[in-house]
Parts: sequence; C-alpha cells; structure tokens
Amino acid sequence: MGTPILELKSISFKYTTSKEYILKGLSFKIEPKDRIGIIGANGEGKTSFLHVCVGLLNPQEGEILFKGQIVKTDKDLISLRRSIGLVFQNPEDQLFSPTVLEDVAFGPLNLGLSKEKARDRAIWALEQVGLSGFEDRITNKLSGGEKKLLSLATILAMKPEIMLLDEPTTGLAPSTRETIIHLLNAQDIGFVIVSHDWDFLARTTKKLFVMEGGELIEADMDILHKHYHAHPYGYLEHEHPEKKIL
Amino acid sequence: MGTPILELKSISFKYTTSKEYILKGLSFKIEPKDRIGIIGANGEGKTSFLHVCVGLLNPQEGEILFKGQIVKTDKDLISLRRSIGLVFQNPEDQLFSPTVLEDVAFGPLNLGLSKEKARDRAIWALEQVGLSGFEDRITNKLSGGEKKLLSLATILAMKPEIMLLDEPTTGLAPSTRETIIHLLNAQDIGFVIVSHDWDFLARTTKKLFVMEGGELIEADMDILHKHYHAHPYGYLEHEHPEKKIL
Amino acid sequence: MHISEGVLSPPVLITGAAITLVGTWIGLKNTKAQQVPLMAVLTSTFFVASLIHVPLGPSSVHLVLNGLVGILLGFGAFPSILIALLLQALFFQFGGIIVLGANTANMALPAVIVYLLFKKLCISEKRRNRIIGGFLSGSISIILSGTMVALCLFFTGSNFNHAAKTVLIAHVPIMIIEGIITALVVDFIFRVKPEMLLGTEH
Amino acid sequence: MLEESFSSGKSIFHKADARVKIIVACLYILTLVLSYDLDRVLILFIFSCFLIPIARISFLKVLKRLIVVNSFVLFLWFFLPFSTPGTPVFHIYKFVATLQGIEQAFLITLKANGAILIIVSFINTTSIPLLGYALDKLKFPPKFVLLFLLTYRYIGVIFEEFNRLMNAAKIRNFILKTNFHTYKTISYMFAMILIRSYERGKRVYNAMLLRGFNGRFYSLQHTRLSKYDVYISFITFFIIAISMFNQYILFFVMKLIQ
Repeated sequence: MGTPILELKSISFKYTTSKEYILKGLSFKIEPKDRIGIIGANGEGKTSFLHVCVGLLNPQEGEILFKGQIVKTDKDLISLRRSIGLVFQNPEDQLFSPTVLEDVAFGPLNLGLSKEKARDRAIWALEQVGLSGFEDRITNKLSGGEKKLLSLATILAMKPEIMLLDEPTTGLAPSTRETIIHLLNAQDIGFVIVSHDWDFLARTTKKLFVMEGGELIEADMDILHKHYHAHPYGYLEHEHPEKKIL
Repeated sequence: MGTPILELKSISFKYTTSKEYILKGLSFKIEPKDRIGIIGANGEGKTSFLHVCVGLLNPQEGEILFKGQIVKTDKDLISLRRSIGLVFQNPEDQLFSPTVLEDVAFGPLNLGLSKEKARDRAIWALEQVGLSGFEDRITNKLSGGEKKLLSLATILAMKPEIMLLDEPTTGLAPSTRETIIHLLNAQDIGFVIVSHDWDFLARTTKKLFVMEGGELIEADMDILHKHYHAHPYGYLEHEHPEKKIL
Repeated sequence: MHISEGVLSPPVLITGAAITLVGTWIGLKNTKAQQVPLMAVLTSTFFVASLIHVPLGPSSVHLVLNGLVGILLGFGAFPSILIALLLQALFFQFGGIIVLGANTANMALPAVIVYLLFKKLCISEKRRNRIIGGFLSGSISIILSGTMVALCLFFTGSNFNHAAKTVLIAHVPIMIIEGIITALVVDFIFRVKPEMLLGTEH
Repeated sequence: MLEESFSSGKSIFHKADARVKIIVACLYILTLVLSYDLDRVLILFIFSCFLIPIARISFLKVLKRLIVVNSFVLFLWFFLPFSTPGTPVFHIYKFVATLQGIEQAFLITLKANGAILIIVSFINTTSIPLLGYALDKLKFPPKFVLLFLLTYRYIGVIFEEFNRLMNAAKIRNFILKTNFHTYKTISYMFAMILIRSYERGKRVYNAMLLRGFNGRFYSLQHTRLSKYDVYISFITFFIIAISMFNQYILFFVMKLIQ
C-alpha cells in the first residue's frame, strides 16, 4: 500500500461554541487514487470531517499525517492543501471571482504558475468539466449546475492528488449529475465523496464508510447494490450501467 | 366534490430571463383535505409550480381560481395566502426572527390576531411539531432538523386549509423525517407535497402526480409501492408501518 | 442623498476627496487580508439595503444605514461606503465620479463618528442601552450626513442656502426610521451573533 | 435590476482598454465640472451627447437613467433661480427669479447630465469586473480592488437571499405599511442577512485560503494598448481643446466667413 496521502489518527473535534464532541477518536486513511464514499445522517459531522482534513478546523485531539509527516506548521498546511482539494457543498461560497477564467486561474496563480501557464491550466480544467468557452462569462449569471461544475474546475485546476467533495449532487439536474459522474471517473486522482445520493456513490466510488457517533465505520459496498434502485430518478427511464458496479 | 380550494387553469409560465416556458398549459385542482404527492426530475418546474399557486410568480397565461373566484387583485391574493400556506425547501429562506416564538407568531399577527391570541396560536403550532419549550431559543442556533420543524410551525400557525410543502425531507435525519410524517398525518388539512422521497410520499399522500414537460400528469399510486424501499436510509434500522400504505 | 456631478465648488470637492482618501487609507490599513471577504460581503449587504424601499406615509424612502456600517466596521466604513457608492454610480449612474469623494465623506465620516461615540453603548449587556445606542447611531449618523450635504451646498455658494436648509429638514423623518431600524438590527445581532459586534473571533 | 445593459457591444468604446477609458473619462468630466463659462459647458455637453451614438448605445435606455439622476438637479431648480441675486426675469408670488440664478441651474443641469453621458459611454462600456482589474493595473491598493470585486460578486447572491425572505414574509400575509411592525420585520430580515453574510464571509475566506490565497491579488487580464485607445484619447483631447479655445476658434471662423 505504501504511505497513505492523508492519515487521521484518533481525531476528536468539537466546536468552541458546543459542549459535545462531533468527531470522537476518528481514524481514517486516504491512499493514492482511493475512491471513497461517505454516508450518514445530517448533523453527524461529515462536513466537519472534511474541514478537519484540509486544516480549516483544528481538532482538539489526535494527529493528522500528510504523506507520513505530522502536519504542524502553516507551511505543512500549505503543502497539504496543494495535494488535497475540497469542493464545498455550496458553489456560491467557493466562487469568489467575478468572471469564470479568473476564478479557475486563482489557484494555479497562487501555486506560483506564470500567467500563461495558469491560463492554460484553467482552460484545461474548464474543458474537463465541459465548460469550454465559458472563460469570459460572469459567475453570477451562470445556472446552478454550471456553478457546481465551475467549482469542480477551480479545484481540478490545482491538480490535486485527492479531491474531497461535499454533497456534490444536491439540487442538480440529472444531466449535470451525469456530467459529474463521467468527469470524476475520467480523472486519475483519488476522491472522498460525502453524499446522500446512493446511486451516485455506487457509480463513482469503490469503498464505503458510514459516519455515525463521531466515527467513520467501513461498510459493505453491497448496501449500495441492494438499494441500486434507490436513486431519485428510478421511475424515469434510465440505464443500468452494470459494469460500473463492483 | 364541491368547489376546489385552488384551481389552476391552463397555466403557462416562464421566467423573464429565460426563453423557454417551464409550465406549459398546466391545469390542476386542489380539493379540501386532498393529500397530493408530486414527483418529477429536478428542473422540471415543481418549485415554480408551488410559487405560482401562492402568487409569488405570475404566470403569463392561464387563470388561478381560489374557491371558484379568479385571483386578480392584491386583496384576492391576501385571502388566498390565508388559506394556502407554502413551506420552502430551505428553512433558512423562511426564518428571519431572532427567537422561535417571534417567528411563529409573525403570520398570526399579520392575520390581525391580538398579541395574546397570536402567542397562543404560536405555542399551539410549536406543540404540533414537537418544539414545545423552544419559544425563547435563538432561531439561528437551531439544528437543521429543528429549523425545518420550525418552518412547518410558522405555516401551521396560520391555520391554512391547504399546505404546500417543497421537498420537506431533504437532508433530514431519519428521526426528524419520522416526526414530520406523524405530524402531517395528524393534521386535518390538505397537503400538496413535492418530494423525491418516495417512501415519505407513500406514507403521507393519497394521490400522485408526475411533473413532466411543464404539466402535471396523474400517476398510479402503485409506483410508490414498487419502490417502497427506495428511501434514503434503507440501510439503517427502520420500521415498515404496513398499515399506512394504501 | 447623492449630490450630482457639477454642483459643488472645487474647494468643497477637494475637501471631500481628501477626507475620503485619508479615511479609506486608515480603513484599509486596519483591515487584515483575511477580513477583506467579510467586509466585502457586508458591503454587498449594505448595497442591497440601499435598494430596499421602506414605506413612509404615502411615499417611501430607501435605507442608508451608514450608522450601522460604522458600528460594524469602524474606520472600515470608509472603504466600504466608497465602494458601495462607486458601484451605485456604475450600476445606476447615481452621484458621479468626481463628486464621489464628497459623497463618500458625507456618509462615512458620520459613520465613523457614531462608531467612536456609541459603539460601547451598542455592546452593553443591558438591552435598554443597546437600543438607545443603536437608535442614536442610526439617527445621529443620518442627521450628520444631512448636515454635511447641507454644508457642501452652503460652502459652494451663498445662493444654495435655502436648498441646504431643505436638505437638512428632509433628513429628519429618515433620521427616525434609520434610528429605529439600526436599534433593532444592533439588538438582534447582539442577541444572535454577538461576536460580530464584539470582534472576538476572526 | 442589476443589469449592466451597456457593457456588451462592438463600438470603439467597447474595444478600448479600460485603463485608458477611466483616465480620459475622468479628465473629460473634470474639465466639464470645473468649467463655469456657458459656451464651454455647452460645447462639452453637446459633444458628450455624440458619444452615445458612437458607443452604439440606445438613447432611450440612457434617457431612462437620466430621469432618475435629474431628481437632485430638479430639486436645485426649485431654489437656485430664486435665491441668486442678479437681473430679475420673472416672479412667482414674492419669489423673484434672476437671470444669473437660471443660468447657474442650467449650467448644473448640463454638467450633471453631460457627466452621466460620459460615464455611460466610456465606463459602462466595460463590465464591472474588468473595471476592477483595470483599477488593479492602475495601481489601486490590492485590498481595495479585492474588496471591489468581491462586493460586486456577492451583491446578486445577497439580493436573491433578501428576495427569498421577503417572499417568505409575503406568503405569511406581510404587507408593507408605515408602522412599527413593518420596520421591525425589515430590520429582522436585514439583521438575519447580515449575520448570514458574516458567516458566508468566513466561508469565502476559507475557500480562498484552500486555493492558496496569501493576501496578494493576481489578474490574468492582458493589457495591450490598441488603435482604439488612440482614437478614444484623441476624441477626448479634441473635445477638451475645442472647449478651451472656443473663443479663438469662433473668432477664426468669423474671420474666414468675412
């Protein structure tokens, strides 16, 4: 297996405003090119877990190892964030530039790429999500689905080794959802996807964890099998891409 | 059957920013104490339909009849909104008062109730949704599930004859979802529920419509039977309240 | 109230621009890079507030809320109001470019003054004090703004006297509404999200 | 409501560089507002009217904007003619209007409207984000530019948020009236949006942080000057020059005619 890219060792975390711990001695590993799905009820701390992974929240207890090294300093965090990209649930929070190209190029420019290279990288990322030709569009005038795809592009443009996705399909039209499934499967990087959308997980991930009681518990991928028809559009005409299922 | 409470006659609606009509010659009736479920893919205009019903969106063509009378003036709209309450998908869009009690009493106060009566009404509505004792809590600090229940209470407090619910179970913990099923079934009013949650509809509604191509088409309630296990928490322990099923 | 381009005399324009320049410089210097997104979203919110019309008798007035900007942002009120007014000039052609300095000073200087005078009262543990503090911030900043607009006109030429007096009088009813709304908003924020006023968290 | 209806087009104004346009427009407006001679102001105003067709902008749309802007100017018309000492022209009751007063009000009207026409043709022919990047190139402080761009970005988002709350109130039979209940409700909505904006501001900063934000601001916009910038500058300086030397030009033209 080699060294995991990210390893969380008995992490406990609570918000300063709250008394109860939301993550309780959670341990978790992400190996290169892992495809992991995470399910669990709301309020179980799935989002907090993702934020801990990229150092936006500081756990009270436990250690985070990035490529075998304990993450301590700001410098460690910067190199961690180069390799691990987080896509927020709400694209409005993630897209802060007024125009599309500037937004996608923001990450690469901060990584120190030249303007030209950053531009090429941005154009490549837009192509990946099917938004070629959108370069000069104004973010605010995009549709919800386009904003979601754009927020994926802003992270892809940084060429992360692992991408964390928080509820990537909430409120999307079926066609955009389909686009996301195909684009994720086309990438040669690892994913951790938090989602309520079972069918989506069945088609994009290979391992499944359940978030419960502040911990991540590995579950059988068969759960998704049994519930294969559980996707929201079951009553509409749909294909069953059998080969995608484990 | 008598007069329907609300009747939509060949309604066509499009957003001013868009070229395509999202509702195309839609006709629909809501009789007193109807329990109607509406399903359909995202982007099919289910939310727009609900907003047309309460006059938040104005259709370009067609008529809306409230208790047999065409809705034209602002005054007509006010009496329509007394009888037909809409619960938004996102409770954040619905709640704006600092404390729980103030938010629930807002509607009754607008209906012209005295402060005391409005308070009684609010306390009754909170009891209905299982939030007794939450009166002085800060709205913003409630959990997602509590906010959802509160948004239901704000509408119940107006004692509507028909309640329209937009995706009432999205992202809820199973226990909150169960609470909502029980509280809806305990009310003696009509409902129109737009949802992706099949099991929820099977347990709360008696008629089923599919939104497709800008129209509402009556569907067989059996669809829900076949998909009985399709609810999002199928893997968790759950009861099968057979008697609730038609 | 936005003064149109071409009204004020050069000395008034220069004074206004100088006040705005210094205020904005202080405001930006006090703002850390990480606070910029926060300040921006609050500025957008105030921009949106200026689009809201509140009924007043048979007519309606739009909200200004510069007192609230002051209470929340302190000297940050200068860059915030400057940008809000610049965007109003660009979106709706209100005000103008050369007169922007004077228009900003008219709103932002009162905002900073009420911040210095009443901020303590607005974060008092006693609800009555907060309401009073909020009301004073909202109303006094408006009447100071009215005074400054009037002074701009007055110093432009003595024949502007009557117009200046009328501007000042027109601010009185707005002063009351702004006072009430600022008081309620300050109290709401203190109850629901006190750290926003206390600045204990970044 | 927040449409930038003039920003797309193919006129020379649309093709010119935003930096050049900002600088020459400011010079033009400055000349206009600092002119107190009727002939000069008239010349500057008339030329500003010609900018609109050159920028291929609909006059009707511009006219709509002008009506709103002229409310302050109209307000001054009620006072200035009567409060300025000078040669009486007419009177309403005991209020005497003077020639000098009318002239000053007229000058202000020309200046205010001329300035708007200049802003519409020069500045509004660039989208607001590109103006922000131009301010960056013009060496405005990075924090200022960032503040400008982020504020622009979130106005639409927050406007929608407010509309949704307003709709929620409407369906609960809220009606705007002049009473405490209305003011209280609007205050609550606004406070709620401020609080959510505060929370959003933190999330946005996190998003920036995750993409390596370190306080610096970069822009991809290429800056190359083109012939259009020369045209624009030439037009502006030509207009300013004519206005400055109008007496000499008039004198010269008269001589020619004679």
